[in-house]
Amino acid sequence: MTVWAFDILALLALVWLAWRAMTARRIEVAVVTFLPYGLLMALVWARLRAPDIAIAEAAIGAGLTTALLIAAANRIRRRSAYERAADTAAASSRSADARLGGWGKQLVGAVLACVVGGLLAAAVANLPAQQAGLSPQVEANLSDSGAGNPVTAVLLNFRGYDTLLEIAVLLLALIGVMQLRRETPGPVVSAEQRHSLVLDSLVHVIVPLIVIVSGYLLWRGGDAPGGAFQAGALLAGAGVLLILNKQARPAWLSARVVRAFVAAGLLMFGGVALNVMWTGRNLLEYPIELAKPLILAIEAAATVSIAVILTMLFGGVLTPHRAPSLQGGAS
Amino acid sequence: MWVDVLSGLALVTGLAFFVAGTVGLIRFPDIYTRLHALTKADTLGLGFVSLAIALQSPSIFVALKVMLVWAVALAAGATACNLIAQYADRSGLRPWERGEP
Amino acid sequence: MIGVGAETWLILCIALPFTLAVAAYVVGPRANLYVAWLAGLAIPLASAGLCYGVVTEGAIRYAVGGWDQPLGIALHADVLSGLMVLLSAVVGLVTCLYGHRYLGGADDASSRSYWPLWLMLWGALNALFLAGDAFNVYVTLELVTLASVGLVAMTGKAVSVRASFRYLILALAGSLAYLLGVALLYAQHGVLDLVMLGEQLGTDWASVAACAAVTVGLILKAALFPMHFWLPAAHGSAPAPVSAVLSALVVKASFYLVLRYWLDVFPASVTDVGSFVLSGLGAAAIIWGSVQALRTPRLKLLVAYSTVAQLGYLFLVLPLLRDAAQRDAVVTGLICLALAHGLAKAGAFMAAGAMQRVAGDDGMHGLRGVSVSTPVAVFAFALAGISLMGLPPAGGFGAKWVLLDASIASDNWLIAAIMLAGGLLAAGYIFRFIRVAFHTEEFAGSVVTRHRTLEWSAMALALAALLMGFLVEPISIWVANAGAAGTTQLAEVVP
Amino acid sequence: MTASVLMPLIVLLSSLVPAVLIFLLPADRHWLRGAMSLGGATLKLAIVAIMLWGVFHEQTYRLTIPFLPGLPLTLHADALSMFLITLSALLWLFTTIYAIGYLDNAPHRRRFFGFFSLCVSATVGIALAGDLLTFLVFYELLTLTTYPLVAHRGSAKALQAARTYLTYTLGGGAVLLLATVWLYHVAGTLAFREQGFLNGLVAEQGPTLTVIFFLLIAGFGVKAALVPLHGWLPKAMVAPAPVSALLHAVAVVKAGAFGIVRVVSDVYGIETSDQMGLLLPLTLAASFTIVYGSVRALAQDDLKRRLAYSTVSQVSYIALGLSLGSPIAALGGIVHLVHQGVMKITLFFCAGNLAESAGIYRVSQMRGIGRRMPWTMAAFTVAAFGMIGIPPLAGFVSKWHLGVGAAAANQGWVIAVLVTSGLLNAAYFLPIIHTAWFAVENSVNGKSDDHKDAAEAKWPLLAPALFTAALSMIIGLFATADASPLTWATLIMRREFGL
Amino acid sequence: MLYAFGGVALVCLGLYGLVALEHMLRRILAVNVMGTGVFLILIASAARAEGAPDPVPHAMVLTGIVVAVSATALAVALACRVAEQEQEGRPEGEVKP
Repeated sequence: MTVWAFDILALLALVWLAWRAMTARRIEVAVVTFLPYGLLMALVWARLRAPDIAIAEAAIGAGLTTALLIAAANRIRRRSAYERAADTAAASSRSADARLGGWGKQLVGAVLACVVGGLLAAAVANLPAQQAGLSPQVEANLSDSGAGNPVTAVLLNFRGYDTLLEIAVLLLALIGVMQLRRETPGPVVSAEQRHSLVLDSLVHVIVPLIVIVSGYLLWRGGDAPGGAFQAGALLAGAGVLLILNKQARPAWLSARVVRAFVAAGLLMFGGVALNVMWTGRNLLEYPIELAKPLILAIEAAATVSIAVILTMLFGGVLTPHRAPSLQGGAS
Repeated sequence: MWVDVLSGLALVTGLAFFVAGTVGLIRFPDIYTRLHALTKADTLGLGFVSLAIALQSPSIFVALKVMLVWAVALAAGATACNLIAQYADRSGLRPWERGEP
Repeated sequence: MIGVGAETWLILCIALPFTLAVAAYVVGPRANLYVAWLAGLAIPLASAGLCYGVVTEGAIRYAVGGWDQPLGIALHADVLSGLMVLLSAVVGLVTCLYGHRYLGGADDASSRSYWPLWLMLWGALNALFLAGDAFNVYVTLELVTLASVGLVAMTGKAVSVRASFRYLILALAGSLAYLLGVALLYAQHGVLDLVMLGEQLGTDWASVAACAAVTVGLILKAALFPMHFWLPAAHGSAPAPVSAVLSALVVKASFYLVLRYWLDVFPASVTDVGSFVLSGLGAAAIIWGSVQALRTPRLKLLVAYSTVAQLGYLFLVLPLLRDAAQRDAVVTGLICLALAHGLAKAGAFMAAGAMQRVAGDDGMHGLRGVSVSTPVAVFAFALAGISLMGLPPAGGFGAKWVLLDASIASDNWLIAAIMLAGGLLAAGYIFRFIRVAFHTEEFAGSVVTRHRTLEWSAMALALAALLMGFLVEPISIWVANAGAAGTTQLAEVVP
Repeated sequence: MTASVLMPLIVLLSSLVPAVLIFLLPADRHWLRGAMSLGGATLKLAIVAIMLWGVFHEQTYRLTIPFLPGLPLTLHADALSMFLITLSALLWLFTTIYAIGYLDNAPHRRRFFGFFSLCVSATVGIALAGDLLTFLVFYELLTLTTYPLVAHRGSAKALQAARTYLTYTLGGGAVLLLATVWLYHVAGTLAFREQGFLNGLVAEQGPTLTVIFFLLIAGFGVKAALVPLHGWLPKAMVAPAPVSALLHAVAVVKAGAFGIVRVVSDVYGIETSDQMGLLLPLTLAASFTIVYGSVRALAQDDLKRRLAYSTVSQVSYIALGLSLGSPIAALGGIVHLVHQGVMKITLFFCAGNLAESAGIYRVSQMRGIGRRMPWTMAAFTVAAFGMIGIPPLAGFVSKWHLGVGAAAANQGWVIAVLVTSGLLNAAYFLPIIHTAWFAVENSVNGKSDDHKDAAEAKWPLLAPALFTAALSMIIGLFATADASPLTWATLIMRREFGL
Repeated sequence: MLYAFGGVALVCLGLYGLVALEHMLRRILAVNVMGTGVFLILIASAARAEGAPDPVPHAMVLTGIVVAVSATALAVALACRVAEQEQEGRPEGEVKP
């Protein structure tokens, strides 16, 4: 009974937050609403016995996505404020508060949503009550997979190919974001946030802690919830903090080294995937006795790459120009 | 048995702080006071809830981990509060004074 | 090919482009020349090897990680996917040449991302064509989307950035619709392997809803009318080699998936009504796209609208697939149409790019008399146009012939009529440009700077499209053989 | 690779290869380009001569190239195809010479000669097509390759005319494609066979075959300029004279007419189509076109337009002959394929000479030009007389057989059509001839008002005209000789009707 | 299964937002909401069975989350660029589709 009450409450809150996140009058509010939405979502994942997803959602879905959106909202708003000062007439034509499209669009959207919703609900309602899916197969082969956590086994062994391509997705997004930055600093550059002593000390304490925790998540991921994505996302959080705190990039972290870090996960994963083929195996077919160390190596490299890429994605959105100090880079 | 009673007590106390913090968030007149309600009351509430969970946890390590979570939340909350207050101050927001709406 | 099994080629088709892409990213622009050459030589070789293997030895199933289905992911190569890989190889080879010349001179820093993005796109396309797993398809779709969006936004011009944003949002919505379908399929059937799904699908709610979701998601990405609105701006504003790849391959990838699903996974779940709805949309696309192409003031937009129209054909004939007697013929026709359009459209965009380079702009007015300055490009455009119009001996003609035959055989006269009308409309917009190019008025652009590589790249593709007509018969034989061996359709059709 | 395979290939390549080389050649290599064009033309003529001899002796020339599923491209030389191919090979040589002279110092010559050669390749393909699909392929290629020639001048008017041309021909092509696919679906084959390949299907598929027949005729009728599908032809007059000559005499119009001949005789078979009652509508359409074209020609002052309407009229003689269902009339129709070509090309050469040397475009400008340009006008007169049907010139031979055939087929009214047309021909040609030879120039101070002070055209322009004029006289005079078109047409008829 | 219906609701909400909203960031948010809805359906259906839930959908959703954040980052970067270019008022050859 109480569980039901929690479920219904959580779902109602989710829907309400989602609605607010899209349609809150001020865009800043809308964007910030995505944070509790993501956190609640993480709670729901935990409730649905999906702790791996809960961690990832909290770090990536709620944390990083919201950070990206806030940075963007800031950038867009800052520009319009600048614009307003220069020319009020021009700015008012395209105010950020024109939330909804015309009546036509709203009507179409509503009708579409209702129709799709009806169909989907019918489909969901008619799903079989029991469907074990692939868990029997996963269970049966878990001992050969080199990972004790079934999710990790699926991610890095049974369906490792998906994960390999997924790291490529990250790399693609990074290239896409980075190429959009300009050569020269934009006319208005963020200088609002002065160096904060409190933040500084927090960073000094918390970044090493994050590094330890993510190492722990990575190590533990083989047998319990956690793994490369969660660890990488956490590390990226540290990276975001460093960027926000305007930490200078260490000298040894040249652009090429950063690129090497970025590519490390893909290279390691792809290298392992291809190199097992020399012994007549299929792509990604780890020898059983080597499966555990190989997976760990892949995960370690992937963690570094994911962390660096996510950090740089944030950095790329936050700072629209190619400036040497803010190109990101986790420790 | 004693442990259950203690953790229940801690949970209720924590909840009370949360309620107080939330009421403060809604009712207080300006950003500084709201921050005050939020960071102090809620952090304390979280501490009690963490304590409750720690008492229920199967091993001492889990209990320590839970407390570590609280410590991190404490640090993060304090820093965030400081940053927001600083920003508000720099933006020229004056603290509320009695008599104002 | 000697010594190397088709399975190795299969892996190389996917691994090579990704490896080179990462290399290009890590090393940076200094490696561009080597990467271009290596990619242009090695990937087409692997693709040809794969295609040869598929044609001679039949379809290949490859268990990634050595895990059998349904637990592991299968790669699947048959005639359909083999030929699509080959198409990307041919277009890709020329794109490497063209792209190197097109961007080589520009020291615009944004062009440094061209090679990693484009090679990733190539690899993603190959991975998509060879995927045999519903969720793996989703990942490859996203790879294709992000790479395409990155390429469209490459120049950083306002028009293209805006277009790429819209493209990204729409493509994401499409991917999510697709993923929704996959979620329903998995929830109902508990497998992700396409063959197994094909065996299990029925007329239950979840299967039918999944069919709808997958199809809607894919046609959104394939820019079927009325979901085409993002395409012209994106394809028209990208740099020419990118436009070529987008129009020739990327939208084709989504169409390939529609075909794959409708052939192998959905037959038991979809109804004739569904296929006629798609067919009607296809017809509308042909007419709408052509009319827009007849009106647009820019050459590249004209070519982009032509893509909208030509994609219509692919969906127009879907109802014919429901007639078992015509199935092989329709599959042949669709493959040929997709290949011919891919080659011709890439050629047309490259030709347009070469002309744009000379004229400085792709406005129709500025291109008056451009045949004086870039005769080869104009000729290539015209040759590509022959295929788009469906005139002999081009691939477009062969495909149209086969499809007309099939539509007459199954008494779908309206489909036949629309196909013919579409050809005439295509002639309208192709010759609309030829008229401009032949204009005697003095050409306003530069006559000095000719870009022979650009022009002849376009010519090579246009010639390939023109001569593709002679491949129709072999393709029909391969399809028939595969059909007889039960391998075009991954699974038997459940009555 | 035996001669039987090689010959059709060489005939095809003898213009295709020069075309490609011309495109690749730098634009200013005029001599080399001319040499290649002429060399190709000569080679083609030589091969055609050999093939003529071979076909006469029942040698088969057959080349198949795999193309569509179950439908290879087939190049096959039978008596009928040799007829058209000889005509085009011969006239191509003359037209090339003429064009080299005509376009001396004109811009875009590379493009012109390239497409010119391609155009002839397409015509050769049409002539040699062994089935309807092959025919269709080359028929459409002909459309495409003639477009740049019609649009060659690049003026607004030329582009407009080319657009009209394209609209008509591509529309016709689409109809043809539909009809061909449908026919293939019904009959399962498309290979031309003497006396047709549909005999067995008439009972079952009669109505369908009737519809297909009219679709096919409509498709070919566009290029054959059957009224009301003729609209493009007069407009296409803006093209340079060699192109007009090509369109009217060798390639385009002939391709349409030839298509009708193929459909009637080798797809349906004359007898079968007669039994199905398909021929009478064709006779009516052809008769109407003949009269209509002539009437319209009367009213044209523009010389080339007048000639164009004359073509509309004259080409329908071919269809008329085939449609009467009698062997003699068919003989007349088929032989007119060559006769009309030779005569009409002469007329266009002459019109080109007048325009080029004297700046004459209209009939009313031609006063007294015969004295200034006697050779040109002599050639013109011969060809015009031939067109009217004055014995013993070529036109008479065709018309005679048509008349006799009509009588044999009990279609007496057709003779009336022929006579009317002959009179109308006279009515629009004789005034031209009269004006040219006997009218006095309007001159002020010895300077002509009507035209530039012109001497005779230069020899590359004159020689082809004189030669074709002479040819039209010879093939009329010696119509019964062993090597004459008439004899060859008789051979066709013998094989066609199984006589 | 309650959560699966919640997922359906989120999908619909996202869909409505995608069609009806104009602000670029809001559309990005709408896509994200739609995505979480799809994930929710997947995970809810994986949790139907008693005992340990099916790990395959979990892996799929983890992949999906990473894909979503990648796409969001790119979309956000594009949106910023579009907004800046709009405000700089330099429409370079506006193309109307």
